[in-house]
Amino acid sequence: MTTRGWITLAVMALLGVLPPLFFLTGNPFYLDLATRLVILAIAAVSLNLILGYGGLVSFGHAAFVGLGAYAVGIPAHHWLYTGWGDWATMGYVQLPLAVLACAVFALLTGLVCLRTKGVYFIMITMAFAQMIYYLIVSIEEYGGDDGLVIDTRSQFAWIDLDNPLQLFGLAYVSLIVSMVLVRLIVNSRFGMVLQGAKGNPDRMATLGFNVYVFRLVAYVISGAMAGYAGALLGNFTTFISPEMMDWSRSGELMFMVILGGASTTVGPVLGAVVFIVLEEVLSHFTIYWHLPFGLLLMAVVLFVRGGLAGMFGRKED
Amino acid sequence: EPVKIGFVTTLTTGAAVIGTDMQNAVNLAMEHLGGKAGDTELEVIFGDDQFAPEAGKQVTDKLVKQDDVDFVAGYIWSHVLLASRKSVLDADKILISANAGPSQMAGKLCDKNFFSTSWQNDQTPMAMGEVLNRQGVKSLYLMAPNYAAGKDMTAGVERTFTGEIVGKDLTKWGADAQLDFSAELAKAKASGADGLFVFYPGAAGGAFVKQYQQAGLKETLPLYSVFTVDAISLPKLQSAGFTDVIGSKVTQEWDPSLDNAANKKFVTDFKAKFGHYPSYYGAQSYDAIMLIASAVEKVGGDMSDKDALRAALKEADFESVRGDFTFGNNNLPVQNFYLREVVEDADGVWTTKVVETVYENHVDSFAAECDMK
Amino acid sequence: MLVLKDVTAHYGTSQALFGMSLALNAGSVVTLLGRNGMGKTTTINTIMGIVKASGGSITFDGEELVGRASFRTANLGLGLVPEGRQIFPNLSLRENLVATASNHLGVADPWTIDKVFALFPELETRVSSMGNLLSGGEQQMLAIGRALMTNPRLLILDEATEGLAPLVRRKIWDALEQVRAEGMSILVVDKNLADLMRIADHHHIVQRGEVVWSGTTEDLRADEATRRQYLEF
Amino acid sequence: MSAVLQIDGLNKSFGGIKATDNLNLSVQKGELHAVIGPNGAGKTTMISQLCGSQRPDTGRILYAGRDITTLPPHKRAHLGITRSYQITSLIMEMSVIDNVALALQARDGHSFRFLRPARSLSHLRDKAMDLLGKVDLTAKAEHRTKALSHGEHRRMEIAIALASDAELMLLDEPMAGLGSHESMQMVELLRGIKGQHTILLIEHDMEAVFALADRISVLVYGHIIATGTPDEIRGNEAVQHAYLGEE
Amino acid sequence: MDFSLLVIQGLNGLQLGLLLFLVASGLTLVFGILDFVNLAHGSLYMLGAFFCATLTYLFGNFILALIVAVPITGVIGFLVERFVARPLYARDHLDHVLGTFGLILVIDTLTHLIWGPEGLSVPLPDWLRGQITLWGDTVVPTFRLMIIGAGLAAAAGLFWMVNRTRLGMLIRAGASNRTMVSALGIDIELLFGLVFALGAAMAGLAGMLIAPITEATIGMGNGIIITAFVVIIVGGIGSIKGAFIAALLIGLIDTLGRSFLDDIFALFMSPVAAENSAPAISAMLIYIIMALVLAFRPQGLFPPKVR
Ligand SMILES: Nc1ncnc2c1ncn2[C@@H]1O[C@H](COP(=O)(O)OP(=O)(O)OP(=O)(O)O)[C@@H](O)[C@H]1O
Ligand SMILES: Nc1ncnc2c1ncn2[C@@H]1O[C@H](COP(=O)(O)OP(=O)(O)OP(=O)(O)O)[C@@H](O)[C@H]1O
Ligand SMILES: [Mg+2]
Ligand SMILES: [Mg+2]
Repeated sequence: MTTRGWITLAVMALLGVLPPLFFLTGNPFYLDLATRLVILAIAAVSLNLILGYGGLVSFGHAAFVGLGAYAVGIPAHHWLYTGWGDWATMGYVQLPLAVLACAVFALLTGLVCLRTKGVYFIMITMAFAQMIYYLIVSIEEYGGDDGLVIDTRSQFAWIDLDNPLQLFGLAYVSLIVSMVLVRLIVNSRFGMVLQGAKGNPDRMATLGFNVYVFRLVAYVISGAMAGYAGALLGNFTTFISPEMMDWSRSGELMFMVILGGASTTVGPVLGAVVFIVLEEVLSHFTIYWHLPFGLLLMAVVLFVRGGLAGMFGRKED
Repeated sequence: EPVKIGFVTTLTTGAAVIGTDMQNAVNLAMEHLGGKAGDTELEVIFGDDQFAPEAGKQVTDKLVKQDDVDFVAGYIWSHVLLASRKSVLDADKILISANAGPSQMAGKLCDKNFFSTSWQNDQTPMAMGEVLNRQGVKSLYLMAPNYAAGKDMTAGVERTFTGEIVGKDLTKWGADAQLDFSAELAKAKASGADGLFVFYPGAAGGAFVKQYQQAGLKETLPLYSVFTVDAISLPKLQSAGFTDVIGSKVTQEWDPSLDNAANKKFVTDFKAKFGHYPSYYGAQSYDAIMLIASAVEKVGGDMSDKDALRAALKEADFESVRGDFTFGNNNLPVQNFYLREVVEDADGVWTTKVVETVYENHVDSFAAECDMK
Repeated sequence: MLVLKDVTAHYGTSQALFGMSLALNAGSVVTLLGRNGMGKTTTINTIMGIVKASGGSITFDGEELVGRASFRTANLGLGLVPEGRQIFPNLSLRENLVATASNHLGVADPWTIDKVFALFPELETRVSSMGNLLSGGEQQMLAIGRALMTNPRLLILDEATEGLAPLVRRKIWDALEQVRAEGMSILVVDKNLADLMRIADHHHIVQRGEVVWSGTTEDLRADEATRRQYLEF
Repeated sequence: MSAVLQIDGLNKSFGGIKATDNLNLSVQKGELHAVIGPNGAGKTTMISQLCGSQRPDTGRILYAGRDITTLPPHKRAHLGITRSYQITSLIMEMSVIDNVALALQARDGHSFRFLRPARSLSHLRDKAMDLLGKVDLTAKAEHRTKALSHGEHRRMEIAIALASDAELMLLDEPMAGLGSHESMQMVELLRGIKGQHTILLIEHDMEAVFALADRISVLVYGHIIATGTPDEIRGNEAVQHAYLGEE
Repeated sequence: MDFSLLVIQGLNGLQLGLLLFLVASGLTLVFGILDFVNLAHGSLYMLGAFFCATLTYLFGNFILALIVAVPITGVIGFLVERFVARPLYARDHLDHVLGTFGLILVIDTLTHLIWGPEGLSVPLPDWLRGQITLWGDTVVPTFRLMIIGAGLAAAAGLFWMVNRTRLGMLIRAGASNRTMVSALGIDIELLFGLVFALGAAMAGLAGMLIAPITEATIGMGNGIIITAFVVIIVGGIGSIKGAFIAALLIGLIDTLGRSFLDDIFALFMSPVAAENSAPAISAMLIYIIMALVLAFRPQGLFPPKVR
């Protein structure tokens, strides 16, 4: 196995074992931290599909995460306040709803966004995210800017999300599934076209591929996965607000991917780990932790090519 | 084994100016207490919410789960408080708001473990509406940021103001909040209203007042504000010479000029230590610590008996800087609201002084929705 | 005046120059000959510092050029007329001439716009046209004029008459002869052997990144085998 | 013989430059038709319009009797048109064999397959290896494309053109950047596939052109000034004048 | 509709547009010519405001402070180019984004450490504090007229510089072909440093002009940078003309949207619905415009001829 493969295994093993250990040894906060990390890693993995492999730099990915969270929060809200039935709190309803809503949103915005290239694409994805942001802010029913408290987590027969260990377990398994899924996709025939289109869209078109459609499909898959991550995040925080969709959140997801190493399997996870652990550790020492954090980001960009995963072996994993 | 208090406020971003004021007041309170409540040692751990609900919730989680605090106090912003609420209450810890007063938490979401040393959002603007009626203002133009507290504030003044509302602007808020109000001020002027009511907390307040003066509206469109002109914006306005703010009227439950022993000590020592007047944010934070200390002392430092602790808190048996008050059924203060005016003090420093009492022992409008007795 | 010794150059990992050596004397016209992709342009770009030499030495009047920033090389008195003309498309003809004009060597009688127009009268009528709207021939004349406006001592032309109609080609050659008569040294690459033999003194044949044959015009005229081997179809 | 490709009055200008200027050309089925002409004459622009990456301003392109003037590139590829690029245009980050396999996959028509690893599809892999053998690149199959030399890139272009097995191959200067030995090889390669495909060849290497072409058209300033057999073109005075040289 | 209100709002829109132009012009120069995405451009805007505020207290004169602070921000821009931007030119845009995001965090925190969290107000001289009467009771704040004047002057200066001077020619030439500019004897690195410094100075100037209206606060640049990006995207990256037109367009639409949208909505919906939807729509307005422009012109309104 390659170095990169070992690293991937090691990271995933540590991520699976350490947090429950923390919990069992009386440090529940670190389990929470890990749950958040793992959920954001799923979002980063989904972003990597289009950003890393597809070359489509979406600056609005947090919108999908936010929408996914609202797909959990809104039915729960109606269940509590306007007497919707118990079905509204069912995970079997909420999670597919999150995925579906995001897929539809991705499809509609993708149709327009994918007409543009490069920085124009970056900005138009951000524009749509901002529109959703302000839309949610303006809906007073769902808390507007104040956000929405989720009183009841998604209900499942076989798992209790109110139990932090079980919630972590679900997130962790989801992360592994999403990594495997993305890996399968990028190595499939579809994925080859997607990657080819990143490298040379003109050539792909003359070979006979309708690049636009392939990109659109990838965009929808990625959005739907991010929506799923959002649904988990809503369940984790039990509080959702438009803030989750702010462009700076999209930026953070992007940074996780680039920091860890775009178009690698482990990169986004590594990026999420480093991002969140650094944030936690540095902010422990000083409220001015942005200073060392910013310096570190700059150092990584200036001195390490291809992100952290780039330090271990070449691009092909 | 000291009793631990987590104190969540904003220590970074531009809004840190408020957080710093609160932090200073908390430290002063601890100094006045000698770090002790009776024989029990108190320890305060500060947490930074970074002006964002998610970060606020995270730091609250950490205080509750990692530092295992007994109380979590602070919270400037409604949305941060709402986000963090569940983390504290689910762990059966005591939550005390030193500023934010969202209507939900006064009403439907009230909780036996939640107390406030501030107010419910609507109360202060309601008092202002009352003032406007008394001053014979017939028509009013409203401006506030477009977020929940902003809407609460305009709703509050509309609830009591009996004249005509001739226009209302809710401006963009959030990370890239609108701070240039030229268009809205022009509209307000053109509306021909008798007065202008605004709510712009933090840095936006200073920005608003400046533009109000630059537009030369003092004579034609008198300013009535809540949470906009305060001890945080006044020093900056004074240093930049925005004299039009002198004489402007605001309502509040507290004022540095309130005549009671606790307040005198607080204001004098605060000024001596930090070189400027405390703000109501500071006063409320000071009270929050004093409230906690009083309760801890009553139960003799025993944090295990929550019922006794809650009962002790509910008595509000301490010397509040706003004077005596009681807790309502929803654990929010039942207290007076005053009309204050911006004046220059004997040393030439701009501050506020009480003009009259608008409400006595006012109960907020959401207390009825709370099913605690 | 210009001496290249064992110059090597790479594009990424692939080597393009394999020990290129040649010399050019002041006041002479020297050519680089060879088929497509043999390294003529690379040689020129290496001299100019556009491509970094990975080994060897290049001196111009005793000054080492290897490792020198491109603009510093130019300011020593090397004027480049590049492959593909590379006119600034968003600048007018006049601006193209003026933008980079300089007289670093303090030449007593420097090139001016008027002198360029005297050399290429057809440019004068298009003085305010944008660079991208000029015809190929006008672009090439402009590229030469632009280089002259930097008052070089050595004029380097890559593909001097590429894709030009015969008439225009003739004008370019005439102009070069005129410039040369004023004492300019010239290094030129072109595909038209006949024209080159008429104007140049010395020739270097480049094959796979090195000089495989050097000699005067007479030598080349005499050596049919070499011509056939390296230069003809 | 019938015209498989028919170009009628094609015009395309960039700003003030008329890159193609009322261009007419017809290519017969199965022939190897060379287009020569000075640099900037508009040859590449013509190819770009034929494969659909540029839209003509006016004019009409008929392929097998069908008007394809406004068809997007991928649809033209489905109809059996492929091109090679003058300036190498490969997917630099992918391996050599992946580049070729993608071309095969395009013809295969099953690209919305999300789970099965593409690299385990042996029919694509074997065919790709086969083609790389033809251009002498077997040893480099797993290398990253970026790491190959210019000449090797040129050969990859040909392998890809062959992979798409198109009826009409538009080859833009396949010899450019090849050494003389490689040029010979390329001539042999093209001679081998000649007749199986219709080929429109653009080339500055006259030796190759005269050795391979069935017919030659000369493109100058955006339009064709002459079309004919190699011998006719060699003898044509206008062509001598405009392109081949005065002697 | 009230005519004098319309005029006032037009002037307000113009003023906002010009401020946006000052920020966006630097951004579009750096992006279009250096091909460098500088997220930290907003931080230079913020630094401009803080320097100007500090110097105003030091000199007791706003105008003098302005004159000194503009070159200071230019120098800072020059340093940022040398130590952060230059090593990243050869990398792709994502690395630019990550690196300059790090820079934002660093500058914001340093600002907090140096100036404290409270921000700084900027006192204006008396002659700029008042209002000017246009006619009747139609008055505008003097300082806002000054912003319009300064903005127009800066825009004119920039147009003149880019289109009429040799430096401008070199900048345009460098945008299309930096290798050639260098091969013709121009120190392209210095030129790029100057372009960056110029962009920084323009952003700084915008910060200085807005500070007396709002104040110098930490993070003030992070809000405007997004709007500035919207401007240059709508205008077409690299086009000064595009940035100018898009900035005025967005300034006007934003201001007029804030002023009249609720009235317009009230024509066809209930007043309450109008009151609730108008602020949301007007906050979204610039993004809607950008999405519309890009949907029909994927390269912005004025895509530059080169690149
Ligand atoms: N940018 C580049 N990257 C990689 N290889 C290059 C690059 N430019 C040129 N080469 C290679 O370097 C070798 C020399 O090229 P060069 O351009 O110097 O040839 P030339 O003699 O000028 O040819 P021509 O007559 O076509 O202009 C060629 O094999 C070419 O493929
Ligand atoms: N995208 C473009 N924008 C502007 N002008 C262009 C563009 N593409 C080509 N041209 C111009 O159109 C003309 C024809 O170019 P084209 O590349 O088709 O020539 P060519 O015959 O292929 O030349 P070569 O033999 O050098 O390959 C040239 O003058 C060129 O500068
Ligand atoms: Mg060449
Ligand atoms: Mg061509």
